[in-house]
Amino acid sequence: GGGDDSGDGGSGNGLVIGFAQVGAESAWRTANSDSVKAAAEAAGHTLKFVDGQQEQETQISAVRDFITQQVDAIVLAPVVETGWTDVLQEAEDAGIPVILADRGVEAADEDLYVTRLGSDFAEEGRKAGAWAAETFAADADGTKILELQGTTGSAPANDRKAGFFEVLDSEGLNYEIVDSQSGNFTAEEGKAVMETFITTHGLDGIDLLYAHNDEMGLGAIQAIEEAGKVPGKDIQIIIVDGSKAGFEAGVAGKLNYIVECNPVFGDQLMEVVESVVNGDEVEKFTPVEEGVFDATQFEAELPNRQF
Amino acid sequence: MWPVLILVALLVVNIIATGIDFIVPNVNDGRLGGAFVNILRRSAPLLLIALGMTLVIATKGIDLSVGAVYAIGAAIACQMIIDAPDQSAGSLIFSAIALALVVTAVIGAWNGTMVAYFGIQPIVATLILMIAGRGIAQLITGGQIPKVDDSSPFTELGRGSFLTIPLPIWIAALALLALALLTRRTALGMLLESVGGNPEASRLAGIRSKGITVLVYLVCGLCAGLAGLIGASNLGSADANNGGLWIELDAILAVVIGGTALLGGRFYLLGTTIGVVIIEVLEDTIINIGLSSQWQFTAKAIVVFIVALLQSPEFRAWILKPFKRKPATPAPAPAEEVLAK
Amino acid sequence: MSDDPIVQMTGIRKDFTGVRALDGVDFTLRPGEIHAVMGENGAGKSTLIKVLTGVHTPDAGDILLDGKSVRFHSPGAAQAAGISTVYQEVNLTDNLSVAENLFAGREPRVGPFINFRAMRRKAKALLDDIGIDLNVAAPLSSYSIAMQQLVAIARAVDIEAKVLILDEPTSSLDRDEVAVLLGVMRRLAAKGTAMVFISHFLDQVYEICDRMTVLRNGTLVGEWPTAELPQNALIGHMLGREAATLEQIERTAAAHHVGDEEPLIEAVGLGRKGSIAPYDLSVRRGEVVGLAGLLGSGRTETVRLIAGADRADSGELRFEGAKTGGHNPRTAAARGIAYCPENRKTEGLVGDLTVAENMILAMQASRGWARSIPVARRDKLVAEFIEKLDIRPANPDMPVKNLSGGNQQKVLLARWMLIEPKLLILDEPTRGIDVGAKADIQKLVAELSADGMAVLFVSAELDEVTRLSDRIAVLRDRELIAVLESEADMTTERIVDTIVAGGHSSE
Amino acid sequence: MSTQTLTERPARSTLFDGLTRYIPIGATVALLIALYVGGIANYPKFDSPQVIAKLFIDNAPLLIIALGMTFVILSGGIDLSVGSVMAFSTMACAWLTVDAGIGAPLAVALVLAFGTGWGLLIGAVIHYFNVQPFIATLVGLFLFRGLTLQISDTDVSMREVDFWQWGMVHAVDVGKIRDGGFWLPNLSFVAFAVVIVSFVVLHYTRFGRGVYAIGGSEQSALLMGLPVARTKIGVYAISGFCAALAGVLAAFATKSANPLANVGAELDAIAAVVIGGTLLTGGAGFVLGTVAGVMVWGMLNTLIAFQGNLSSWWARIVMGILLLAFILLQRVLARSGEKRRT
Ligand SMILES: Nc1ncnc2c1ncn2[C@@H]1O[C@H](COP(=O)(O)OP(=O)(O)OP(=O)(O)O)[C@@H](O)[C@H]1O
Ligand SMILES: Nc1ncnc2c1ncn2[C@@H]1O[C@H](COP(=O)(O)OP(=O)(O)OP(=O)(O)O)[C@@H](O)[C@H]1O
Ligand SMILES: [Mg+2]
Ligand SMILES: [Mg+2]
Repeated sequence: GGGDDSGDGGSGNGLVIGFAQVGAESAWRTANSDSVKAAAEAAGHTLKFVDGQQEQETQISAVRDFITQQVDAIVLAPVVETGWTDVLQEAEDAGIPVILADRGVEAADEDLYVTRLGSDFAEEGRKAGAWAAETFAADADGTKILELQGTTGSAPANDRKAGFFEVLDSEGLNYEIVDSQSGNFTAEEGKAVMETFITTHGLDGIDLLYAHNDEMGLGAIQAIEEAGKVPGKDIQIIIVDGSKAGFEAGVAGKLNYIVECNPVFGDQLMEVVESVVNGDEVEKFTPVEEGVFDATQFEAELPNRQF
Repeated sequence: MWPVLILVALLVVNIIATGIDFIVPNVNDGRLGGAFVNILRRSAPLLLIALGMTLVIATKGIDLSVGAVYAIGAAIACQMIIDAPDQSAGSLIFSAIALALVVTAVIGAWNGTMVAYFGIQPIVATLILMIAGRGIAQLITGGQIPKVDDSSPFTELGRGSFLTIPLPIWIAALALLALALLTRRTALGMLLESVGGNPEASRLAGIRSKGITVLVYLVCGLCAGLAGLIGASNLGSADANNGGLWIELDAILAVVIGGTALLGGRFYLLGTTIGVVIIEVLEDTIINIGLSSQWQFTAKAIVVFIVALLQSPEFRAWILKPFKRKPATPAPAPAEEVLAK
Repeated sequence: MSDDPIVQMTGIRKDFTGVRALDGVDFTLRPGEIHAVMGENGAGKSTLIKVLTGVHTPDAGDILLDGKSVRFHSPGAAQAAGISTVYQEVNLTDNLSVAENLFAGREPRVGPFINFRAMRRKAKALLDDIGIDLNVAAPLSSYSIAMQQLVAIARAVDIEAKVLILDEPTSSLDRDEVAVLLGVMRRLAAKGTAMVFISHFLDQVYEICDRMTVLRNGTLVGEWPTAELPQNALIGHMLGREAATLEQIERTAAAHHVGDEEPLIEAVGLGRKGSIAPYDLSVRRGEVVGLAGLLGSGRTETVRLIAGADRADSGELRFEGAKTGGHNPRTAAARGIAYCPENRKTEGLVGDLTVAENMILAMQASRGWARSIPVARRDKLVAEFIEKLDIRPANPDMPVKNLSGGNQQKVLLARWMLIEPKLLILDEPTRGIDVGAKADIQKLVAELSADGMAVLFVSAELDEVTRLSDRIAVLRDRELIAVLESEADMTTERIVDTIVAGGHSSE
Repeated sequence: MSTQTLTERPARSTLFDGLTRYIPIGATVALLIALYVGGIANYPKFDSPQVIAKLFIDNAPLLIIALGMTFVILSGGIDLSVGSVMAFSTMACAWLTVDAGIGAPLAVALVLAFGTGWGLLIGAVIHYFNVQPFIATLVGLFLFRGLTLQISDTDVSMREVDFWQWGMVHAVDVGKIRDGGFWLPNLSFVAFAVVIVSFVVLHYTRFGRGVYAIGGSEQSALLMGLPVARTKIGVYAISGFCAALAGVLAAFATKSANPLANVGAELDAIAAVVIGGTLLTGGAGFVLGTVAGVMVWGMLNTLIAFQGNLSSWWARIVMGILLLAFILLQRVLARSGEKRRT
């Protein structure tokens, strides 16, 4: 650990931790940033927070600034998986441990970070797929699916899609992808794309809508309602994330399944950082606790939602 | 004229792909629906912004901050409504809308002041708010996405209808009409073109060019704010980060497709309107003809390229040349083009 | 003089949207001759030049250079083939230095790199050679239009082409520079360079040219040796009517009530640091006050302060006896002060707007944007002024940038006459204007002042100033050095003497 | 009298005349120094030489596109396609070397040629068909983002190709950062080379002076017989080349390609160029101004990282405020030097 001569700005014997966040692109992300900040403060550490604005260059630049500042540990939430080798190597050369939060980096760089704490997007996709495969197992005429993808090219969009269809295929579900378009993870575009789906394909016979996050799903629900159909009944809906608004819609019966993607792992993160700086052995991957919820569980879970 | 042809072509493609239903409106729940009506309804925010942008561009300016202003307008209204105990109170809705519009107008005036009184280049003056504006919107919402109750009358602005026609279409049409009247019934349009065409000559002719510049940016900010309100009320929520993201590029595109030159001077509000509809129809076309999302950008590029080329007299002359009888005149003399500017 | 023509243009036709600028024009240029192209504003002189040098592509006709058929696609190509041109509008880039403008595109180089030192040295030498002394490293924009015009001429001369074309090169020069230019032209002619010279100053044309080609309304009237074409015959050919109908303006200045009325406007110690020293000047109703001085003597700066175009930093300006506060173009217009700037392209007209819109601009500005002028009234006013000032083409909906220079000037005048000002400030209103139009404008000034309008009149032509003015303010080195009042003083010689003596000769 | 030499003093004194052109860049440099001194006063370790060195590591690609943009803006145009062309180039590098298995040097040559070719094409469209630069290059912005996504919609690693290791090899390595040392990789020197070449081309060749002339007045440049077509198309070719080169540098910097990289990079480049004192209307500005502009941009980001307690939104707002303060100060300095007409 490099925590010896770098207590600048740190209060007492707290650590100085650099946190290169992805951005503030969604409520999920903001909740995540808030959670980490609050946890750092509670633990008496100084957090150097930099918003990467969804750009890898900005994040790399932030990590280099952390190295120059000689922080005790660097937390990185990589916006993409590849391309981190050099900067991680620089951190290692400077003796600063790196902890990944949320997303991961490519396997070849495994030696360059200490541990990763976060969600598994492919796993989230698989969870959604498992529910769909089970729910529609008896659907004789084939399950017709609409998909609202996240931002084209982003890791959560790719993995949630891949995991989902991986399970559908392995479970041997008879399904058809009626249409699949990007809604850029936003409610606005989710709604617009859904409107077009409805005018192009109609809703009759469509069984399932799989939305890669809450916001797109909620936008789509509005489009469905405005088309005079009943979301959750005329068409079943799965969303990933599980924000408060998502659960509220669930309680109102407008959607059927929520795969949680939990942003509130600040405390868990601080524990990991502390043990890493102390030189304790840590696992290479620490999963964040996440659940799945179906219609029967929405009401009970709603009060626990923090974002 | 060319934009109209492109629009018709796009509509035909859609009708072939999805049937005549595409263009024929239907009524459900006492509200006009159908693919094309939906497109028009969705065009409203972009149209409002593009109209404001048209005026700014007429003064040789540009406003990059409209997307951020859109987010600010949406954020103010939604945050104010969800902070109140009763989200359905008429006075609350009214004051939320009023506050959002006042703030966005002030932001517009600020941009105009930077341009007119501090002499800062428009693209730079508005770049500042483009960067900071989304931060301000996030500050207002505390980084959250405030969601207004579906029962709140605020959502009517985006989802409701009047005489079966969706409200956003009404609002955009009224804005178009109002701006057209404002600029063409009064002398404002001519003075704008004069300031855009030659600011120094306008000043010497006694025109309050600075005042007019500020006014125009103010109107643009107001339009962006109104667009943000429609967007927010349609969704019932305000996304400070993504609401109206890159809408400035689409708006500028629409203005130029509509025939207004970025160099200032003559402007065409109706042309802008057609430009907006082209852009919105295009997005649906990609889905309707079954292309994947990856094609969004590429298809847009291709259509914009075609429109830009068709609008160029030099291109038309060049492309028609092989079909002309006498090959007397050689390639278009570039010299003339430059002087024609 | 050899008789083999170096340039031969036959049957040239050029159409612009709505206008046939040239129709079957022939033009022949022989080595070593100085050939004038004459014609009214809008006759097509500049267009003829531009067709020759590849700016415009002709719609019909042939061009022979040295007997070979050519057609240039850019001015660069014409230049490479030995035709060097000074176009009517100053065509230099004022963000670059004087030296860079002189050598743009043909800079002295060491290998591929420009040798700036050599360039400045050569620029200095070149300017010295034709007798002007400028800081060649300074940006061109820091010099007046006149100096810019001289730089453009120097550039064209230095290219050492076999054909040199000068389209109204003298429009903003005064007599000394003109003398210098004519000297240079004679030298070049002796070396065998063929030259085309376009000017509205008949005496210059008669002084220097061997031959004249006259155009009218885009058609060829004829070609004559200068010696065979007396002045009034030329004017007759140009205008298509008898020269005798041209009224000569004979102002009876003394008839004016000078001195017995309160001044309409009075500048007391008005000045602005760095541009014009504090000066006193007054103008009465019905009086024409002329401003005379050499290039850059500060005439423009003087009137700009009165017009509110620049802010004064000393002294005060009284209008109808009251001190004016917050003087700017808008309040000036509201008081009834109209200002036609000397540079009509950059400060006067809005090129993309139509003739009609440009005309009503000031009137509309004074009414504010909310009260637009009713269409019927507007059309009537515009039609009236198009006719009164004989603006051609008489199409109110044409973009003003497509009008010829002289007609643009008239549009600008119409703009200000529309607001019926009390004081009309004219900065070089007759620059680049044909004899007919010039007489029209002079006549107009006389009429307006007879109706009681006060006029401040700036012109590089001393004859014009003396002819029109009741009093003449003389400037030198950005300082107002004398005001000549008595009739005896109002002569060209007296003004020149005053300038030379630096003001001490005026008692 | 007629033999007397005609003299005209320029409006401003000779000494001053030479200097007014340098006021905007002077202001930029002065403010850059002020930012740096302010950083040192407020943050420990800000005086580390690596703070300066880093400006040329992470910003090397930005510097290169900003230099290309300088040419375009000086000529009175604008190029919005650079961000997308850059992302496309990086992706094409990955695709050619990883999937297609082409030798990396050849791939780089192909990519650079392609960027230049694109610039030539769009320049020709702008010049011959009179399409507004903003729109013509906006087409590029959409087109190359689309094509990039079509090559791959996920990030691609090219670490396996040895060639890509070269860029981040330390060309200069002076001690450990912790001990006040600093390092610079090879790719920074590529950027320096581009700076030098741009400087020489723009300020010391006919082509470069032609760019200024066209920016001052395209019509005059044409009438003066300058090769307007060649020059105008040339600046877009240079910008296309620079964008492609920046993409190659980005490939070196991360050894990976990401289809969503460099969104909005064109605005960063424009901001840097303008901060560096170049007028968007064309005809006035300097290569070194752009270098200073990029340094300011990087320095602002470094300051925010060192401050470290700004939320996402305050970071944006502070960036906006700093930019505003910067532009206003520059304006004030420039105005006090410039003779005002009104
Ligand atoms: N680019 C253009 N587009 C349309 N009409 C034009 C254009 N250029 C010139 N014209 C028209 O062509 C005619 C000839 O103009 P030209 O400039 O050749 O006149 P000129 O003889 O040089 O006049 P002046 O003495 O005022 O300079 C005019 O009627 C003018 O309005
Ligand atoms: N915008 C300006 N800024 C600074 N100096 C200027 C400006 N315009 C003109 N000058 C300078 O002021 C001096 C006076 O110019 P002015 O135009 O008043 O002269 P003038 O007597 O009207 O001559 P001209 O015959 O050129 O109109 C000149 O030396 C000129 O270079
Ligand atoms: Mg002419
Ligand atoms: Mg003058």
